[in-house]
Amino acid sequence: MAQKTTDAAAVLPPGRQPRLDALRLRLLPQLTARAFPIILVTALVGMFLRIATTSGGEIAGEQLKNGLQIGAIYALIALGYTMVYGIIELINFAHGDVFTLSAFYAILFGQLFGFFGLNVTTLAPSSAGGLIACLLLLFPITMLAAGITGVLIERVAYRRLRQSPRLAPLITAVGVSFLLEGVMFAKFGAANYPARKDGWVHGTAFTAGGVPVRWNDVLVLSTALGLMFALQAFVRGSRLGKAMRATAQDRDAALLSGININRTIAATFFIGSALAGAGALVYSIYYNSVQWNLGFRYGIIAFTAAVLGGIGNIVGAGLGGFLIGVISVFGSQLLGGEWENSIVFAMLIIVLTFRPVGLLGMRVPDRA
Amino acid sequence: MLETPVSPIPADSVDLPATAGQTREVESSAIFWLLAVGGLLLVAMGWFLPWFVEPTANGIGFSPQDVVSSSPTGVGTVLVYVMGAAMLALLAGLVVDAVAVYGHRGRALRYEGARAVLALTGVVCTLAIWVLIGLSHEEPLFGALSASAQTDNAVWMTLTGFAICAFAYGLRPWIIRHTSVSLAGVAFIVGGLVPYIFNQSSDFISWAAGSLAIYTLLGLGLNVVVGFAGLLDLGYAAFFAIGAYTAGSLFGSRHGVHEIPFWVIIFLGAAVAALFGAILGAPTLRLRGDYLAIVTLGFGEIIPDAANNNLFSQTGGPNGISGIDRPGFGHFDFGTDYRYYFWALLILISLVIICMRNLERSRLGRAWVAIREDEVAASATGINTVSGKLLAFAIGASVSGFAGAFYGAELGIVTPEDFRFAVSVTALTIVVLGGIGNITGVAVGAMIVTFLIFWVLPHMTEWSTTVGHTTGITQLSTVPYEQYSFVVYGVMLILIMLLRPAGLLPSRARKVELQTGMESESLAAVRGTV
Amino acid sequence: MSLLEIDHISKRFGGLLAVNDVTFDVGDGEIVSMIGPNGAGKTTAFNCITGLYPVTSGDVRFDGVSIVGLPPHRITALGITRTFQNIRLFSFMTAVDNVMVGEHSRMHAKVWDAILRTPKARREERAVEGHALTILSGLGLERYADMYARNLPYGFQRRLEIARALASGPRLLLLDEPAAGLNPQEKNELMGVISHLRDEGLTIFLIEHDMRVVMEISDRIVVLDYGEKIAEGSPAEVRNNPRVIEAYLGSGATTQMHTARSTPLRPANPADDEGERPA
Amino acid sequence: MHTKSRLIPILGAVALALVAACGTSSTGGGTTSGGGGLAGCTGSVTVASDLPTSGGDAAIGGGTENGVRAAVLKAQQEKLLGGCTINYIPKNDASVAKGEHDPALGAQNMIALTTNPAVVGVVGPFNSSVAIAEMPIANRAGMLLLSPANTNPGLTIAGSRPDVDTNSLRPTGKVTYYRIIWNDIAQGADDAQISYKELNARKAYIIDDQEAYGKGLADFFEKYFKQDGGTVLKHVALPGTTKDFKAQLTEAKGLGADLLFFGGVAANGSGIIYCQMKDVGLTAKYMSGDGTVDPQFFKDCAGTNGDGAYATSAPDATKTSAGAGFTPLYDASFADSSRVVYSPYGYDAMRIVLNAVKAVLVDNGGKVPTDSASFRSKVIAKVAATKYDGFVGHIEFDQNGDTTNHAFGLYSSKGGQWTQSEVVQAPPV
Repeated sequence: MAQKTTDAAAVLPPGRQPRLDALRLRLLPQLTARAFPIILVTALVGMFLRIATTSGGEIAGEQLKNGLQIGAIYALIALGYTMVYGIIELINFAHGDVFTLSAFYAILFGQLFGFFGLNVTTLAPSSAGGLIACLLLLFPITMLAAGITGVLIERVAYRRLRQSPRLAPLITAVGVSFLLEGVMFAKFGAANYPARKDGWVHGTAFTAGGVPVRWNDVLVLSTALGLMFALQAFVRGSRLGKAMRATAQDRDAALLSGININRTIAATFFIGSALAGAGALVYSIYYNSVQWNLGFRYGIIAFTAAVLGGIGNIVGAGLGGFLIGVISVFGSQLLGGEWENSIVFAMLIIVLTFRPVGLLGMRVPDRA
Repeated sequence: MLETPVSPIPADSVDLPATAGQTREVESSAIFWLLAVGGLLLVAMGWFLPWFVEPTANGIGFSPQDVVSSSPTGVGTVLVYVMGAAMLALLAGLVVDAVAVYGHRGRALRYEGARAVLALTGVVCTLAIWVLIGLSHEEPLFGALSASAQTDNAVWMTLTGFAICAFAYGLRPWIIRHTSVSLAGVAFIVGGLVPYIFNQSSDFISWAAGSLAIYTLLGLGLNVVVGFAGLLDLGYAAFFAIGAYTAGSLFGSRHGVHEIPFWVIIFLGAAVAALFGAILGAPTLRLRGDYLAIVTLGFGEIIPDAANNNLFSQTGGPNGISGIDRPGFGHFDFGTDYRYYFWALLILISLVIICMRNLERSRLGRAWVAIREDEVAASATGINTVSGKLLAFAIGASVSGFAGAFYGAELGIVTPEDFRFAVSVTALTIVVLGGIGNITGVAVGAMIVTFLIFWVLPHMTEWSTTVGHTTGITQLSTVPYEQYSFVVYGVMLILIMLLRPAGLLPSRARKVELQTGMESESLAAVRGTV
Repeated sequence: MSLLEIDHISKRFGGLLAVNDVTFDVGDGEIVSMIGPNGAGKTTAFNCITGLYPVTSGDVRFDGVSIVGLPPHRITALGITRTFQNIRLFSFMTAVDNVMVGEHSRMHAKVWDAILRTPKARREERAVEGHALTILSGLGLERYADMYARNLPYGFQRRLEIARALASGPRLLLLDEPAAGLNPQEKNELMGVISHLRDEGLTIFLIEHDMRVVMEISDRIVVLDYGEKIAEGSPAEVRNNPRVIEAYLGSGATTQMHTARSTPLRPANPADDEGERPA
Repeated sequence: MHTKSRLIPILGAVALALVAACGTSSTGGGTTSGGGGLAGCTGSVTVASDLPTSGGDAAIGGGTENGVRAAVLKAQQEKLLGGCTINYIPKNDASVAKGEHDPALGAQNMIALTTNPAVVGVVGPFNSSVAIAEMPIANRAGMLLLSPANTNPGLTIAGSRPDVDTNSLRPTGKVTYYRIIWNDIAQGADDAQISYKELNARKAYIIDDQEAYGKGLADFFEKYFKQDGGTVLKHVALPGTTKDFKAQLTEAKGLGADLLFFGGVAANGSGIIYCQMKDVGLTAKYMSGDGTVDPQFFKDCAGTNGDGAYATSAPDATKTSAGAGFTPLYDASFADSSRVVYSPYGYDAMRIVLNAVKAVLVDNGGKVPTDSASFRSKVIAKVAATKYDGFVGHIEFDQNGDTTNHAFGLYSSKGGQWTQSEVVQAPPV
């Protein structure tokens, strides 16, 4: 392409050369956009090596694991953001708070069934069966409750505003966020709310290259990856998934082809919130405590992850989550933890500057 | 070049109703309603003022009606009764109006004469009380007064509210014809008199009004970015911070610089903020709406973070910068007489509003609207979308920088916590709630939001306790309202948006837009440079 | 000499070559039409000329100066304006404001003038408003100056878009399917407007499907198919060109050529919009 | 039909709000008690507090306010002022606009309180930034401000912090601001000394919670730990909302730290950090300040996991005769879970104000002074002369308004409790 332009320039009479700045103007962004993933990976590897040389390979490996683990939770929240944005172009500010609320659900259900009270520590990992049974029960309940919350929020605060100016639902989203935070604050108090007396998934699963990987790391990562790919398969393959994609692309056309828009959007909210619920469950197992205002920070970072990956793109949101996790952990070791948030957001600004649709985002269809 | 236009072509036979004039009529009468209802609200507040401003020691306040009824001896009592009757008549008129508007297809009844008489009665009573209070103490006017100092504030507030109401009703046709002038005139006069209306607690009211003014400035600035140019900015507090830190570090004991006049400093704060606005704008030009939103959000997080981390040892870390000098004119120092801050802010806001209105009607304002509505067409029509967006960011940021510089000087301290995401959301809420793109709407939105945040929510406990004491329902005094302030605020936001999705005073264009959605796309996306 | 020279331009979207090595020119004072089936790349060529798309290769010269790579507003300032196939007015601005936006590139008020509303800015505003009203009345729209663009009838919206394009004082006017969706009377009026504009000294380059309009007013016609130029010449020459007839699926009588557009010949080029009248 | 679809979401929102509003917790307190020395007193005295009790500071501010309330209730019960009643105005300086403490709202509250002639003394504020906004206003009005929690040395000692202009906070030149908590200098020096000499730590990794208290403490710890001869490997500041410290702790492990110092309050992660230290296998000792000596620590790091951490705080209240009863006193009126480390400070602050008020009334012949300004200045004079044994130890004030009590208890965690092992006098600073 560039070659051809030069040819054309060469045959032109003198004084009629396409101007250089004009050439740069349109070539540079394209080049940086294409090269950007490579630059990103190089930067990550560079950061990893830098940590490895200053603190030793095992520390670097552990930091990588730490990053992937926290990234997995970001990824699970980011999936909900990306789905909702993809379908109704709304930044659902309440999503982070749905995550927090779901963590309270998870703890309450866990206590209800005695899971958090049981000393399952002794069961894991030797009696993995008992543990898995607990999880198999807790996951669907928590996700169901989270999903229903999401659908309710959509019904109350967003549906009526679907035809309104775009900022109106954004403000109601902020309102819902305040409302949920207030409710959690009033119900569960302001302090960290402990999940149970003692963590219940313990023990080292295996050691990879000197890095001990614990069972709860395994739980977090496998949940995130599993749900991400399940979601991807669902959206690709199922009827509802197709309806979602159709609605996302052109709501009117989807309506004309017989898709129930309301139900599809509600389903999107249900699935997105249920995924946040899954994230919340693994969060409460991993960290053992929840606080009412947790959702704000996690929500913003997860949304950043969704944008980084290319909003509307499921694999992108997952990738973005993991990337943000790793970058924040590496960055906070290299530059100091106080810059962690700044690093994440600076990263975001850089990515969007050079690749305005995110890493895996698709180009907007051309119209003129 | 084609300078002379083409010769006329016979117009199509289609006859169209001239709807433009009607829209204008509707908007003007919205201003009328604002004045009328706002005036009534002020009257009501006057009656319940002790509850609003400051409960007495045991939490029980009283209204002028109490004074009047408890000792109906003074001349003022009679006047207040007359005024009350006139006000009730006007109130009835309001109801009649509302019924008429719905019953007669948008045509209000014509009884301007009667209204004018009622209004005149009120104005005469008002003036009489005003003059009498000036001549004598309140005791001969209202009979024996209790020690509570709030009573005459309440009287003053009632008077002012009535005066506005009367003005609105009596001069309704004139107001509808001269919307801006009347609104600005009333706002300026009443605004300027606020410290006197509340002469017993002028510090308090000036401070509260100052908070309102700061948030109004924030709303006005954000309105340029979000309302005029249609760029969603979620990190607006960053510029507020930049203005405040610029002024704070230049104007005070931090570097021992006291010589630079404050009025230079605030412009410097605005200029630095504008510069940062343009710097932020530059990388975001190619982004579509919500990507832009998240980048601005990120910027809004980075700035307070940098301040908190004591960037270049200039920002003082979590303690922020204190010892900021108080502003003044030459040798005259504002000190802690908050009336001066309030008046200065009032003048600043007026200037900003005038500039905003100028911008709105200028070449640049049209370019912004064009960019907002259709970036591709705007670009093809000869508008430099890049510089247009950058200017929107810079001008919006500069207003915020103004506000920030003033805020720092008024408070004497700037800390990173004052500029977190919640502030950006509050500013955005003001703009959206009031009516995006409408300057009057933004002012109204700021009033409502600050009233909620700084008066209603903090005082819920006290009001409830007062009501509990008065009614004997003691449970009311034990409700922990602090816990629910977020819930209440959230529910209010949701309800207002559900009921008025285009804001309380939507701009003309937004009203039209409401009927159909509109789509926009970025030039960069169309050009496929990604 | 030629006012606009299109020199071997190509535009590629991913795997699709929307415009393939097209060369032609538009002379000063001419009315040139570009025709071709749906998806032939006509609008893409327009977008390349006006700077909305960067060309993949080739050169576009206006009055002898290369305009490739210039941003659209610079190209407008040089004297090329356009209208859009699917009308792109600023719907929530009044008609007169739309035209005043068109004057943007000719105005000189700076930011400070705008903020302070200096006498200079005020004078300019008044002059521009007057000029906009004259343009509107020139096109028979003066009665609707204060109406929102979106509330105008379709035919008037088309006309208003031309008015907006004229406001910047162009030398070359690009019209993208100006007759689409107009009734026969409106089409006649439109042709009147176009020839009148040419008489005023304007050069006009248009895309049109309506063969009656094209054949009546064009001095020359360029035919695109699959992104390539397949014919160029006077209306009579083009009408009898076998490749053109073939491209239109042998629909035979050239007077019926315009009906072909209602039957989609092939999946549309993603770069082109649907040519239907908006519902 | 149309109206119905309109109403449903609104009703839904209202219902949600109602559900939220139903879960109220009640506060109470009896009224019966013995008499006092001011039986003939009539009228009422009004005191106030200004603390952040909603938003991000709700836990810690609310717990402090409960302590203040407990003092008022106690005084009302025992009829401290005899026949005079005590009115209490609680102000909240956390605004929804900021989501946490808001200096602008604090100033607004302070103006409201100072213009209310009935108010004679204010307990508060909690945050140093709010204090800086409020102090000039209170100072000009001659109003007592008694903070239970401000630790920024700049508020009282001119020139101690480069970023605080102490003199501008006292425009009248008089001291009207007092605090019953020591400043960061004393505690930081104390923590450093204990860490170096008693815990034999040499390489410290410092984390603070980015807030004025935590950062100030960590800064002074860093300064004195270096002075004592130790090495500071790194000092990172993480926002209070941080819940995952593994990245920093892993780094500390890599750097070979033998001490982890946390400057911050328990709500911001004292316990979480300690438990995550075990998760990442960091075997360093753990040292922190009084913000960590808090039951919340064991909620976040329960069971045996929480054993073995060190922190300094006020000498153990339960071991002094006066302080033994705070927990039952608090729990009589409020939920135990709401109690925070600052609750006894809130209690003692309010008690000092009320004692001063009582002394003024006694001096005035058992009557409430009618002149508000002189009443306020007399209360300040009495507070300045305070000699008081409270739950947080013996309290007297120096000429700056700081407490002279620089004794700290060294606490260690065991079995879900903080136990004091010794009392240390802070080194002179």
